[in-house]
Amino acid sequence: MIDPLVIFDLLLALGIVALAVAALATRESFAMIVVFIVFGLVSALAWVRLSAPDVALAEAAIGTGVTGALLLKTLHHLRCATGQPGQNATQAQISAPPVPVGVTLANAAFCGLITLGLAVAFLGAPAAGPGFEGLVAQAMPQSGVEHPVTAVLLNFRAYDTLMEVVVLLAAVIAVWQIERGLSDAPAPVMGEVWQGFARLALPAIVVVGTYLLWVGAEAPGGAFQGGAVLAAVGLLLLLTRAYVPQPAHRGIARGAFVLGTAAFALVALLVASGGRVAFEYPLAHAKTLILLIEGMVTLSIAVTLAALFHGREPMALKHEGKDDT
Amino acid sequence: MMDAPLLPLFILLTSLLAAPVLFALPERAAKLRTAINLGMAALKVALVAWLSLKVSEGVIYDLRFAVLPGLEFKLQADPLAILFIALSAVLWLITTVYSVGYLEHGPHRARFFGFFSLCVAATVGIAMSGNLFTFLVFYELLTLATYPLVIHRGNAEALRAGRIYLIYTLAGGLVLMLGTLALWVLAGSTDFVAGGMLADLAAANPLAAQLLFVVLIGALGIKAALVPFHAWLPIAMVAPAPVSALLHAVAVVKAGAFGIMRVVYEVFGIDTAQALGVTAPLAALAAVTILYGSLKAITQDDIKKRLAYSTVSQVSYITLGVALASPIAAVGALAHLIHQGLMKITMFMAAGNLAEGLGVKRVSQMNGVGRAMPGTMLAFTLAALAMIGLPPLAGFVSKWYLAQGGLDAGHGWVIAVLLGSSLLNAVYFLPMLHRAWFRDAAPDGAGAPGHPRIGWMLAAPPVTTAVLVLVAGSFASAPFSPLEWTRFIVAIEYQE
Amino acid sequence: MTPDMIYGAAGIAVFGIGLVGALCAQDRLRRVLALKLCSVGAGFLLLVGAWREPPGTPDPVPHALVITGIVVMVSATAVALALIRRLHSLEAEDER
Amino acid sequence: MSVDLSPVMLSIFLPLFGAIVAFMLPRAAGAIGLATLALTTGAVIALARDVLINGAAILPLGGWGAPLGIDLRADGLSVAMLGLSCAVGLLVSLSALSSLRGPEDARQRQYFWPLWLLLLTGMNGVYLSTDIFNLYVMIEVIALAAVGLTVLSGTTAAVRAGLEYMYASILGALLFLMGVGFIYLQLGRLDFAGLAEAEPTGALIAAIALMFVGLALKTALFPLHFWLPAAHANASAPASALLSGLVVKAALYIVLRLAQHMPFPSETFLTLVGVMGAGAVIWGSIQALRAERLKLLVAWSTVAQIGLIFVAFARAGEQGLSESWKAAALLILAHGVAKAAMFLAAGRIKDEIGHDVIRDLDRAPIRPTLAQFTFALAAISLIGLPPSLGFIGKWALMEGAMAAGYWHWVGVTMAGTLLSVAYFSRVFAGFLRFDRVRAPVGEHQGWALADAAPLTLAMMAIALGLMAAPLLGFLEIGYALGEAK
Amino acid sequence: MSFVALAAPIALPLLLALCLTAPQARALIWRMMPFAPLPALSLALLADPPTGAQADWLVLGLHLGLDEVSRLFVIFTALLWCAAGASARHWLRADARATSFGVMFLMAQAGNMGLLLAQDVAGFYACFALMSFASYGLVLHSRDNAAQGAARLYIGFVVVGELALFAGLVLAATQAGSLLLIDLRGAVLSDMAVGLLMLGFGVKLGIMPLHFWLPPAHGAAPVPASAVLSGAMIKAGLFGMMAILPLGAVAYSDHGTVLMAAGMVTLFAALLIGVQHTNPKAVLGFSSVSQMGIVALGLGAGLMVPAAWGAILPVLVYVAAHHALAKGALFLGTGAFAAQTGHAGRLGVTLALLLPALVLAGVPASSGGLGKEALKAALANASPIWLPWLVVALTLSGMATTLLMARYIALLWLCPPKAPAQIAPEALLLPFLAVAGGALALPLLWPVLAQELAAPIAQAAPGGIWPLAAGVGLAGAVALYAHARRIGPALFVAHLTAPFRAFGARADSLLAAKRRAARRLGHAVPKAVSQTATDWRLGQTAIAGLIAIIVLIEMAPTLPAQPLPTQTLPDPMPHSSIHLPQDQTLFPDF
Repeated sequence: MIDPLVIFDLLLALGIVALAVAALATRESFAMIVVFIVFGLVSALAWVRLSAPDVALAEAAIGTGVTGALLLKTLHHLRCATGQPGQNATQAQISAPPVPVGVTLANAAFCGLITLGLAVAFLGAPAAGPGFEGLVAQAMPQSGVEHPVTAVLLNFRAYDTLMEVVVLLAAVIAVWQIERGLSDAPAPVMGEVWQGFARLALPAIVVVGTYLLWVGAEAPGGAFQGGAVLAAVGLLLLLTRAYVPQPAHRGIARGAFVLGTAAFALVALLVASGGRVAFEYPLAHAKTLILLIEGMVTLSIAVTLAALFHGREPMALKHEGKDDT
Repeated sequence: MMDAPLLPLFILLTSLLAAPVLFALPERAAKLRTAINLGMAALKVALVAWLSLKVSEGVIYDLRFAVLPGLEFKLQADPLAILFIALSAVLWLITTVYSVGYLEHGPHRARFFGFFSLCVAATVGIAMSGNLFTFLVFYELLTLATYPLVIHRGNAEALRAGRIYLIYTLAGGLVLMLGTLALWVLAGSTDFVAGGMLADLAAANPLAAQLLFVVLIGALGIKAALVPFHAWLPIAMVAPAPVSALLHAVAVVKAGAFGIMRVVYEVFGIDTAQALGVTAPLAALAAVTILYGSLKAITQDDIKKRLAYSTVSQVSYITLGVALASPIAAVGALAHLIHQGLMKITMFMAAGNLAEGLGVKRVSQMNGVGRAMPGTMLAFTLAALAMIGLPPLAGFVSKWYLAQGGLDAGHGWVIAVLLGSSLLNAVYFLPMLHRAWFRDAAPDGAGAPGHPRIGWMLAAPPVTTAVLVLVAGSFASAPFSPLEWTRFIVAIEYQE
Repeated sequence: MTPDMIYGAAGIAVFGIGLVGALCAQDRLRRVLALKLCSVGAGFLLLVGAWREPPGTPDPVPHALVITGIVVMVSATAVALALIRRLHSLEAEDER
Repeated sequence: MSVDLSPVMLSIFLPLFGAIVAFMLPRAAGAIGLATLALTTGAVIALARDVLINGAAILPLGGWGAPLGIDLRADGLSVAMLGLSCAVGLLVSLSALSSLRGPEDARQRQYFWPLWLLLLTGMNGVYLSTDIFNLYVMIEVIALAAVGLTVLSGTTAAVRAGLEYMYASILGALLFLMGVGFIYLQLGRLDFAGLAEAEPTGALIAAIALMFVGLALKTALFPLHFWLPAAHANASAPASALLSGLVVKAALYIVLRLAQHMPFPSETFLTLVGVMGAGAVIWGSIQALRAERLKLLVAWSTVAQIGLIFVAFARAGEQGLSESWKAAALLILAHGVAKAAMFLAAGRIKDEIGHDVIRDLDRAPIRPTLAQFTFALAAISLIGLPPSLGFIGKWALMEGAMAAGYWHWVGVTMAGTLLSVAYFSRVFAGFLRFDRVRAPVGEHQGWALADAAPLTLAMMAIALGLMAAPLLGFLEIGYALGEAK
Repeated sequence: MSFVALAAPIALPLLLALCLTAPQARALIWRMMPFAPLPALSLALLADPPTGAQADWLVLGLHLGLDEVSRLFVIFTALLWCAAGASARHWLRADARATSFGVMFLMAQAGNMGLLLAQDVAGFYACFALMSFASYGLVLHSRDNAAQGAARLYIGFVVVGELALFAGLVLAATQAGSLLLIDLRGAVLSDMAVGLLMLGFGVKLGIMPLHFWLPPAHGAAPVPASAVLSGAMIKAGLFGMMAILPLGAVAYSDHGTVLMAAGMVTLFAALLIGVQHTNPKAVLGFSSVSQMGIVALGLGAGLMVPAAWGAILPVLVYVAAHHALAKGALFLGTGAFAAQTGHAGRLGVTLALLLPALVLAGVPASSGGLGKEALKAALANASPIWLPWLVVALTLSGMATTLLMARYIALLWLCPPKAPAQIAPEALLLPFLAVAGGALALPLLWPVLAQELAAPIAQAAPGGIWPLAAGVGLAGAVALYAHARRIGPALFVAHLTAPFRAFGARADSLLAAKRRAARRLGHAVPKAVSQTATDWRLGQTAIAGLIAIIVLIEMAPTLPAQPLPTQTLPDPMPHSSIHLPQDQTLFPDF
């Protein structure tokens, strides 16, 4: 008597592994990215099976959607810059001597060994062993929110989340710093690449948005998911050139980038009074503060993700020559 | 007179603090630099005089602070330290005068005098080190401070010499560090204690103690230029004359010899060392070095190289005296520490004068230089005769005590070694004197007696030290003479 | 056979595959992608650890961690891709 | 309502706010950055005083307390590391102010400060953290900021090296994350205190392996050092100083911390660590001997020195671990200060002479004397000559190894020392040779305020050796490795 | 013991000498020459002393006999004659005057044997005279100027010596009232008698100032003759004194003093004179003189302090044997050296010659060294005034002998002695090596041969090396000095340092080559390794490899203890169960 769900799980797991192999084995870069996006969505599905809808949502929206968009954008850039659209530009770039097969095999063998060892370790670990659920359940009443994941993210381990937002901030600063003064790749119109992306990504966004709404009904939202959906809107705006970043907007952009971090950090610091330590929201205001933070962070995330997609800092064209040095 | 417990520190600081100031002075501020140099050197001599007076009265100076738990940085002023400090302070003053004259128009003077000061600070530190750890610190500082001096000329040859110097001495320093560490781990202390402190270890684990001795003496032997670690010394003579003078007379080789003294007397203790059976091989090694250095010196035509090999030979007298494990020999060894410094510095400064004034750098060019530079050559002659060991010069006194000590210790062969060495000294010094005084200069050769242009700052120092050579020998038994002070020290070390 | 075991194994397999890709791939984009696979594998592991047999509710903390991980990974990916784009342009310039 | 600003929080949040403000106001970035550093240093000093008086300080963020919440903890080692990052950071910042002064550096200036302040946030966060997942997030902050700094100069070589660094960083972090997953799987909690109670099961072993290799990759332990030399050599001088002096230390610090709390691995594993360290010492030195450019030489010397720190870690085996970490910590501090000084000095030399090809250093008619002197001082500490802190570190290393009878580590250390003499003396020869210059040499032309910061750092590296005893005493505050085991 | 057996040693050589005059028998006789001493040898080895026989019918009543001392003398003398005979056979093969040499040689041999065996005054004197005068022919053999001069000198001294001896014997016999030597030894002789005897025997011994004849004669005689002259015949003087003087019975302190002083002078004067000679054999002769000085010291002490004679006697016998063998070997070796035609042969012989030379110089534990030490010990019983000087003198004589030997070896090469034409180079080697071997083995053989007389030797200290070393050093210094004088000091110094310089240069170039190679390797290997690591991306492999290795290292010890707990129920951790709410503690069952 095998549970049909187990069969489903098995098939899904096999599919995930197969897709992972396929993503790396596909020679053509575009196909590789497409396979990866499929892989990401299927993984998200698997995570739903593991009772982690929030995570699945985040993975689908950010891990797959935004990442896929970033990859495709980069691929487009690489192909345009070499002036040979249609060619497998990224591979043409590699001029390093080939690695001997033996070394590759050794890598694979080691990785196989590691996987085996990890599998053994995994099986040896206590299944469904100890965890935080008890502690979380005890602390939930004081958290100010109802949804446990949100409580963890924005209260119990809010420091992690703050630093996560800092990572995003660091990323966008780094990206602006890295991609300087480049003449933009030929207008990112909805060429074949983008059409491909749109075909796959748009339905995903729709699915994700719907699910987010569903989750939102149950708990006071997920900042990251929400941010990602908003970011998707931003992406489409950028892609369709409905919005073209201007140098003049940089200040606003900077403000938007730091908004979440600054608000989060300020709140975290300022609550530390009267015997409370940092991040210790007064119970009465906990919900308000968390909502405030979430809102700010959502906005920041949306803008940041869109900026990460866009890449370079918007610059006045006349400056470009100078900055390039 | 007021009592100043920090006196040793002040003595150290006179040169240690002078260094950064000298570095910072602009190249053209020659007068100010000279003033600082001479002022500090004179101040140091005065402080050392005061210190030695105090120490002879029985005042004990002991400054320390912990660097690591239990491991102390320790300065002390015992009579042995005073001996070495006095040597370096007096000779620093004289050499500073000489250097100022020597480098009057040379480049990089700020750097030169800065490192020169550091070098003396390191020497003084070595003298006053109260334990092997502190000794190690200053020993390495000495290496670092002398390296820029050795390569001061900045040409390919100097750099090559500098590299060899650095390799030898830093390797020696590293081995010394190993030995110090091993001492620290094995004995739990690195202190210099009169009479030694390793008796227990030697009894419990003689092999370890012997190995430790070999490591420590090997490390110090590199600076003391014991064969077979002597190769750097003749190469390092590419340095400017005052540097060579300082290196050979006070700083580097003496630091090695002084270290051997400290290790044998105050780490192991002479009785322990004898019980371990390590002194006789050391004495044999020293004897070999004495003869080898002299033999090599005979074949050198370059004056400074000949002097350098002579140093290899002469410094080992000190080691020999230490290793003979006889109080009389120890007196000879300690006295030679001073006497050799005086003699060798005279000769190097004289050689520098020959090179500066006449362009004479080789023995074969020395014909007739005695008439061209009588003062310098007179000083040189005096020092050379002292090296050979003629009474009443300084070299005679130390050789006499060494020979007696050899007999006292039951090592009759020491006399043969000393006689052989004296003979060889004569073989390589007398021809130089012969050429200088009894031959006519070649009319167009490098040694042609033109008008040597050397100022008093070059001429006076060698004469001064030569006079000291004479005085130290003639008044060897007067109070406060090196010899008398030496007896004072030996009485402590041998705990008589 | 419970979902946690199945997906745990799958996650470790994905991690291993990603590791092979990250070590062997020479194509820059592919390396980024392989690293992303590794992070998905790590996510699987945490989620499996959080999973409880129904009707138990899963541990929310690892969920939060994985969400954080996803965001961190997308940031890192964005930077890496920006570097790839920049390097590509620079190399193209150098060739010219 | 008065806000309770604990110095623990401030030392993380001040740089964070500084970064935000500096990013918002690019024109004033330098001033903001310097002010932030000064304030942060002040906070760290206050914290140090606090720790010195009251012992280790614990701050349960959000009031939850571990394991549910995240605790910040400041003990001797953490504060020493904080002090390192602030002191070195302050001086590097000073140096950066003067070296990034020109109009052509406007862009670098604009981004240097936010990235650097974020980097400081991440590092300080690492030093105060007690939660392994939090450590993961922190090392990602560090990684992104560090990569941003690496490619700041914008050259092809720098970007290529930065990309390689990025790959290594991400992979290292992911390995660490996977390790975190296994720890959660086994223990169900992520705080250090939980680790201490653990038994070495399969999952924990996997976690140790993954986390250690991840960290080794980030700290560039041989043979995982492949990304480091290019990254550090091609970055601009202040960035190199920060990367080499501070960034690699963060991962090293985590190794020390894990060693404190984990049921630590077997003797064999420690030997492996030592062997890797020895490999780094030898190979790094050999490559430094071969290096053609000054900064590359310095970068390779970092590889060697990192290896030495791991040798110190492994010097006395499992039994000696409760003492070995101190030797490692001393070496970390010594290397942090001295290497920063050295990179800044190398940058100054390159600026003055116009290149940093070692064999042509002696052809330059201009000799930046002070920078060269700084370089030499830093080299003294790195070689381990007395009385520098590097010497004390090596002394502690060899002492422990000897006492435990592990003479091979003594041999490795001595070999490493000799090799470091060999490769640094290549550079000195270039400084001190003059017969290949036709024009008259201007020795003192190198005077510049820009030399002040590196010189101060180098002097610190030397002088700290004299303060080793109190430093060691401070390190021990609250670090109860022996009790944890 | 039959008289025949005792007389045969004398008779056989005489008979052979007679036969040699017959041309038909010459070849055979020459072949038998080495065997002529065999009767003496076999007698000495087989007889059990003391033994004797008498023929009253001969002369004044001939007493022949063998006591312990004379037995030992006979042994080494006979050995030496054997070797000399073998050597002479080759040496004189093509010599025109071979027959006359042979006759003289055999007659001298007969005399020598006879005087050792004779136990009465007349017999002794006759044999002594026979030996001395027959030797004249040997010395004169080559007839060249040197030989003529030497022979003249020799015969002059022989004559004086014989006269003195005769007078002395007469006086002694008178005072003793017996013709038997044994009685003379016990009698109280007048100073005059003793003085005359001393003179007579002193000539033979070559004690200064009676030595003038000795070196020229030894130099002029053919090699085999020199060997016996120096090895065997001069010992006759010693034997004579021992046999006749009342040593150990009566004190003659004046005579003793004179003899000792003469010995002392001889010891060193011979050296000083000897080193000036350029004929290697003459140098050997002076060496003999010097050695006889030692013997004279012993005799003098015996004369002065009769009580000490008991200790001195065996030592003197031993010293005589030692000198006979060593010096005989050296002379024979000189011949062997001269006979060598090739460089290698000469070198070989020189090396072989070093052995007896060193033995003579007194290498510790060799016969020379032992003899000297034994003598020192024996003299300790003699005059306390003289003792320190004696010890110093003996010690220094080692040094002096070393010097002489060095001179001798040097002269061998500088002024090589001449050998007769047509001599086979290897012919003379056997006798030389045999005697040299005897000299070397003497300390081992002596206890067997001498029995109780060997005791002082067996108890002697081995002796110090340093006189020898000092001698070698001095010799080296002198040689160096001479060499330096010859080629000029500058060149000399250059020569001295040349090997070091050459070695240094070679070592330098070798080192430089190695260093260059090492440097090339040092450049190439890291470069290649580094390139390979980069190209193959080995760093990436290392990541995986390290994880795998660490997992293996750490898991290896735990695996056997923990079989894979795949299907087991997980162990609920204590702290997890504490925090878990009750409704969630549902663990899956498989």
